[in-house]
Amino acid sequence: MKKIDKKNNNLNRRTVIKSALGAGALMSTPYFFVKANAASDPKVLNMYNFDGSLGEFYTKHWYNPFIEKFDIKMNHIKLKGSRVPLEKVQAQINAGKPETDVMPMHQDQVIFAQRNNLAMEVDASAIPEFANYYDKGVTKYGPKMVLWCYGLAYNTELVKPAPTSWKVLWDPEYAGKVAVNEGLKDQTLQMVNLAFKGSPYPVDAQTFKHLSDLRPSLVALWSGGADAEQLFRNGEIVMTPFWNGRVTKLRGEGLPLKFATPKEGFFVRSSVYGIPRGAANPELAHEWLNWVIGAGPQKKMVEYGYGTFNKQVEHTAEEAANVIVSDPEVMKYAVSEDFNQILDNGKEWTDMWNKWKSS
Amino acid sequence: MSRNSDQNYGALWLLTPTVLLYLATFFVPLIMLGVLSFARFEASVTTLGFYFDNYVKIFSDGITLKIFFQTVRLSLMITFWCLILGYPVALLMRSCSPKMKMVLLFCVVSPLLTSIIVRNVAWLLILGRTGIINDTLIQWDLISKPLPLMYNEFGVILAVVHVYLSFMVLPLFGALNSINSSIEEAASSLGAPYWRVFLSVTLPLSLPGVMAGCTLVFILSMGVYLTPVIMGGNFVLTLPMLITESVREQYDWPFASAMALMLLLAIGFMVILSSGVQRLVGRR
Amino acid sequence: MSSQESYGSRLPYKFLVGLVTIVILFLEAPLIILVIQSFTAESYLAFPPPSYGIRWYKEVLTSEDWLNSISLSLIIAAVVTPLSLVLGTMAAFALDRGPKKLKHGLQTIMIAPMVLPHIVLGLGLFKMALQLDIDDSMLAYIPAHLTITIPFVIISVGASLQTFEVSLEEAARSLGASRFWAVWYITLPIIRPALIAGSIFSFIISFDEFIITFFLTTFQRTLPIEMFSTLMYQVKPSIAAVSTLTLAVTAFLTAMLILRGQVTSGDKVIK
Amino acid sequence: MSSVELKSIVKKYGAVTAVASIDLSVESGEFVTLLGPSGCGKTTTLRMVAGFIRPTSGTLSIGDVDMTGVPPHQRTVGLVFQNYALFPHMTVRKNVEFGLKMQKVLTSERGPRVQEALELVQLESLGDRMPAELSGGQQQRVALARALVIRPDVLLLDEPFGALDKQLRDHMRVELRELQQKLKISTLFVTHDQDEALSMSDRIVVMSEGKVSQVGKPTEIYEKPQTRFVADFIGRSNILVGKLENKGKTINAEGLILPNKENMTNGDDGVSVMIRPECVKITKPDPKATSASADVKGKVTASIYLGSIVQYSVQIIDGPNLVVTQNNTGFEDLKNLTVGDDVDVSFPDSAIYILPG
Repeated sequence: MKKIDKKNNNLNRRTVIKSALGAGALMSTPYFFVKANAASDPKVLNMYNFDGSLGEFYTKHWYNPFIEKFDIKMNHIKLKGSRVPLEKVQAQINAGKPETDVMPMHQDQVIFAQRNNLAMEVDASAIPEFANYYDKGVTKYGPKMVLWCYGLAYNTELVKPAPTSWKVLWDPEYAGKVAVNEGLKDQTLQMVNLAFKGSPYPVDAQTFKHLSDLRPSLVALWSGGADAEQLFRNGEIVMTPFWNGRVTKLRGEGLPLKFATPKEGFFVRSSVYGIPRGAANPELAHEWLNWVIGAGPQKKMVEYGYGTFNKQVEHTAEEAANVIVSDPEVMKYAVSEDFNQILDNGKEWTDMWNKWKSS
Repeated sequence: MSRNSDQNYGALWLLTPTVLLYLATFFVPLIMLGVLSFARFEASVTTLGFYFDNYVKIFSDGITLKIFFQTVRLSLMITFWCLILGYPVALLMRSCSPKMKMVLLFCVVSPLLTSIIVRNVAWLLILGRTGIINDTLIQWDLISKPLPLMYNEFGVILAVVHVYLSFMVLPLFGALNSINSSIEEAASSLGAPYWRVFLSVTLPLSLPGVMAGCTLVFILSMGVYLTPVIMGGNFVLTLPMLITESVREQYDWPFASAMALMLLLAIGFMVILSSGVQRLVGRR
Repeated sequence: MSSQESYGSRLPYKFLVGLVTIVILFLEAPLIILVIQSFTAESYLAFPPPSYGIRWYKEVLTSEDWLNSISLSLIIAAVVTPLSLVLGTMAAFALDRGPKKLKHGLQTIMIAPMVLPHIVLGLGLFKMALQLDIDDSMLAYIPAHLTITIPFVIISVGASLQTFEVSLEEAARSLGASRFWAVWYITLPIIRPALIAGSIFSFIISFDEFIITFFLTTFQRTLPIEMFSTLMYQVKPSIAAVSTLTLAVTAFLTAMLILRGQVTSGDKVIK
Repeated sequence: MSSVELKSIVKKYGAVTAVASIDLSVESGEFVTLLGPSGCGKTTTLRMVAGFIRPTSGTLSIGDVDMTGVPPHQRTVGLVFQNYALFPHMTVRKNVEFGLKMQKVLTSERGPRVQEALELVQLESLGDRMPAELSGGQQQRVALARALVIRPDVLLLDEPFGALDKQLRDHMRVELRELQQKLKISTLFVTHDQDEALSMSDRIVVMSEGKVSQVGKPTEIYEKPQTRFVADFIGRSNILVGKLENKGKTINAEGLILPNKENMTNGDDGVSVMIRPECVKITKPDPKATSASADVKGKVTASIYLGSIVQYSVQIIDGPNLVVTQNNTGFEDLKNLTVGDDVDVSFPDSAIYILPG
């Protein structure tokens, strides 16, 4: 029986030889014919985690301290990308066997989960820390966390002056050096609307006309943050609509990038951390939610670069500049999104989008 | 050739393990797919039943059918290029020394040995705006502006041909290898120039291999998903991409199932067509 | 035997060699780039790398995640390959030796899993695995991988059986070999190149399979899943290093297979 | 004791009858040939003896043991294929050894037996070669050695000389027959080549359309064919349809008047008369002789030069067209015979054979 226990992983790595031996031993054991996740144990929490530095952050600041404090065990399921694969989780929940105890859901996913009864309503009385949370951050399925902004990332050396409008993407000077997001095409469409209509809706022929105008300028339609990062690194693009956290990280790695919040409006999104229906260990999941929305863990997230709904967290000037959401002046330009519409029009928008692409 | 002309039904028991496996891993999922394709997906909720919504949508939404034909076109182009590039390799493999044959065989198979994901990253470094090719051409002053070598159909075809070439070369080589070269020698001793020998003897005799290779590559190309995403910069759309998108972003299994069944039917049609042609070619 | 003499001295042979050289260059270029990339000392991919080192090999070889996923993928492929070879070869024999009128219909069915989009096959398998409570285990991966590898074995072995001279098998049977031993001693050694091609395809397809396995896994991660989740976050040179390592392993295995196939039933023996 | 015995063997494929009720036996040490055109069922019959095809009905015994439903590997038959079917991935020695290995003969015993078999076919020095490195004749011998080494009850040969050139074929024919007589092994031989059949067999079974047309010694088959098919198929022959005339004393065969030497009485419906071309003699008409000396006159309408013999087509005056062959003896009498020449035609009474039935 092999459990992936991160507790003593990344910090004290084994030597090459030991690992090789370990791999050999792994092969000779029949562990793989047995399911890795055993029956539910009140002391074991199954959690999603991410790859890269965000994953390291979660392990170090949101998971390991909790494990120590409550003397429990935790299993990690690494996500491919930033979204929980609801197309898979739905089948698990319907079979009564969700793979995790807590799942971070994007806001459109929350609505999908609600309609299909995938998440359980949390017991607010088991989460006293809600008292320190802004109301906007509390939902019946759990707290919202990890606020991120969707604005314009640009190369400070090649894009001058600093852009203040989405319309700069249409500037012929940057033709062939910009890209937009395919992965979150709803945000791309809303962005186009903001640039020309002042409001994110409705997405219509007009929207795609403007997108068609942009088409000759586009190098690519990127799917995920890693793609966009590679486009910047390889000099394929000088700017693209992007999220702030990744810009902060890339700037830290020496890339001349900056994040702008265009005056027509930008987007703020967060994830709802909910408990899947039929979760093996809902009590412990409540405990973790209550603990993690506290000021301590939330402050760490602000240090990493994402915003919080916890009222008690203080921001340094640099942190405030990174997370954006703590500055009421900037937040005036934040546009609220209609996630029901985003979910319900998904197919229609995708059809229009695909027609546009193949025209 | 004395083929046993007995209608040997006894041999069919050898199919049992595979059929049993397929029952669980293929036929049951296929039935589930069929059932799902008639379900209705409304306001994010799937209702089982007997609705033709999804099939109507395929033909009426103005994009699915278009992308289906686009996928067929792309697959045909990939197949064509695989044939054009693969035939010389198979031809050379046939007439070179055994040692060289092994080297060529290995070279042809080698693209398969790396993960599809990583291969595409490597192409980025070669074909990108600041990739090797563009950098070199600019340095030599042959071009002033980088050529668009990827994030378009060219890039997708290139990357897919790269990896599926082996599926063309192996059957081609098999067919060429079984041609008795004395026929060609006879033809050329009769004074036919080499291209004539090739066109009138070698090529027709290798047609079964050509058909097998083309069918294989075409089928595989109809299923490409990751490569167009990465190499096409999302501009090149294929039906598998639509299917995946429908599942991943809209969680719309019913529509995805209907599209998948349509793809399956189309490919099944191709297989039957090609085996019919193969039989015709084989009869001669 | 070879038509070297009839082609060799002529212009088209040189032309052919030139053409094939270009094709080979096209085939190998990305792999060469990848190997060079894996020795970069930078934290991102660029060509040529500004500096060289073995930093990423160190990272990969000391990372439990990478090692676990590599070994899991190797184990799955190692189990799947022989099983797929045996089942696929049996099926190919059944199709070849069975009633002729059923052949085309049956063959189409037997290779159908190859053409079903993996994402839909993945969901179907996942729902089954959930019901049987075998998801996230070998009991799910192996049948799933077999389903997509067997068609390739059927195709390559089937093509070879078509050209196989059945009288060889009959000769063996008249000499006292039962059907099984006749196939074992005579047919299988002679169609060895096809068996090898089938094994290579099976191994590689299993080793590279992503979407179906993605559905079936929870805690376990195969190499493509590990790579994909890494890539979703950042394009790091570690994947170049991992790829080079797996390339070395699979290239070695493939070369061995090709070599063995050539030695025992090369063209010297078979007309 | 008979080595092979087929009783009322029938093989049907659906509605098609490949073999219709055959009775056949090969006695111990006998060389029996199945002769017939392609598609006559001879190979099917052989394959039924070998066990590859199961008869639809009838019984088949080998060495007096019923083998009707026994699979091939449990029958001790040695089989030589037209294409030899040598295992291309094994050396000559391994090829020959294979049968012994399958019959679980001890390893220590196998070496000498393989050597013995190779010596029998004079290939003892080529044991380590691969089949592809051998000439056609050598391959043929390996196939023979491989079939003989298991000491079979019966040796089955399926057109074994088909792939050899003429000279080698003639040579192998003699060699095989000598070997067969030396080993006294019962042999069933399938061929469509009458020369092979006539020169090697103790008995010939002529087959046509799934049935046995005639069984007999080579001389019987050639000289006394029982059916028109046999007469036609074996050798060249002139077959004339005749009617009794002259109160049954003569036969009028298409204008040629022949004596009724067999004293047929009931020839009103017509009889078939066979005259072998080599039994007919043609000579240039002797200008000195009286016209009465030659009974039959004809005109050469075609001539084919075949080396040792010359084949002519002769149109009998007021009679049929006869095929005539003459030995190319070098004597002058026929040297300048060309198309259009008049000839005298003669044949002994013994050359006239009246087909029964």
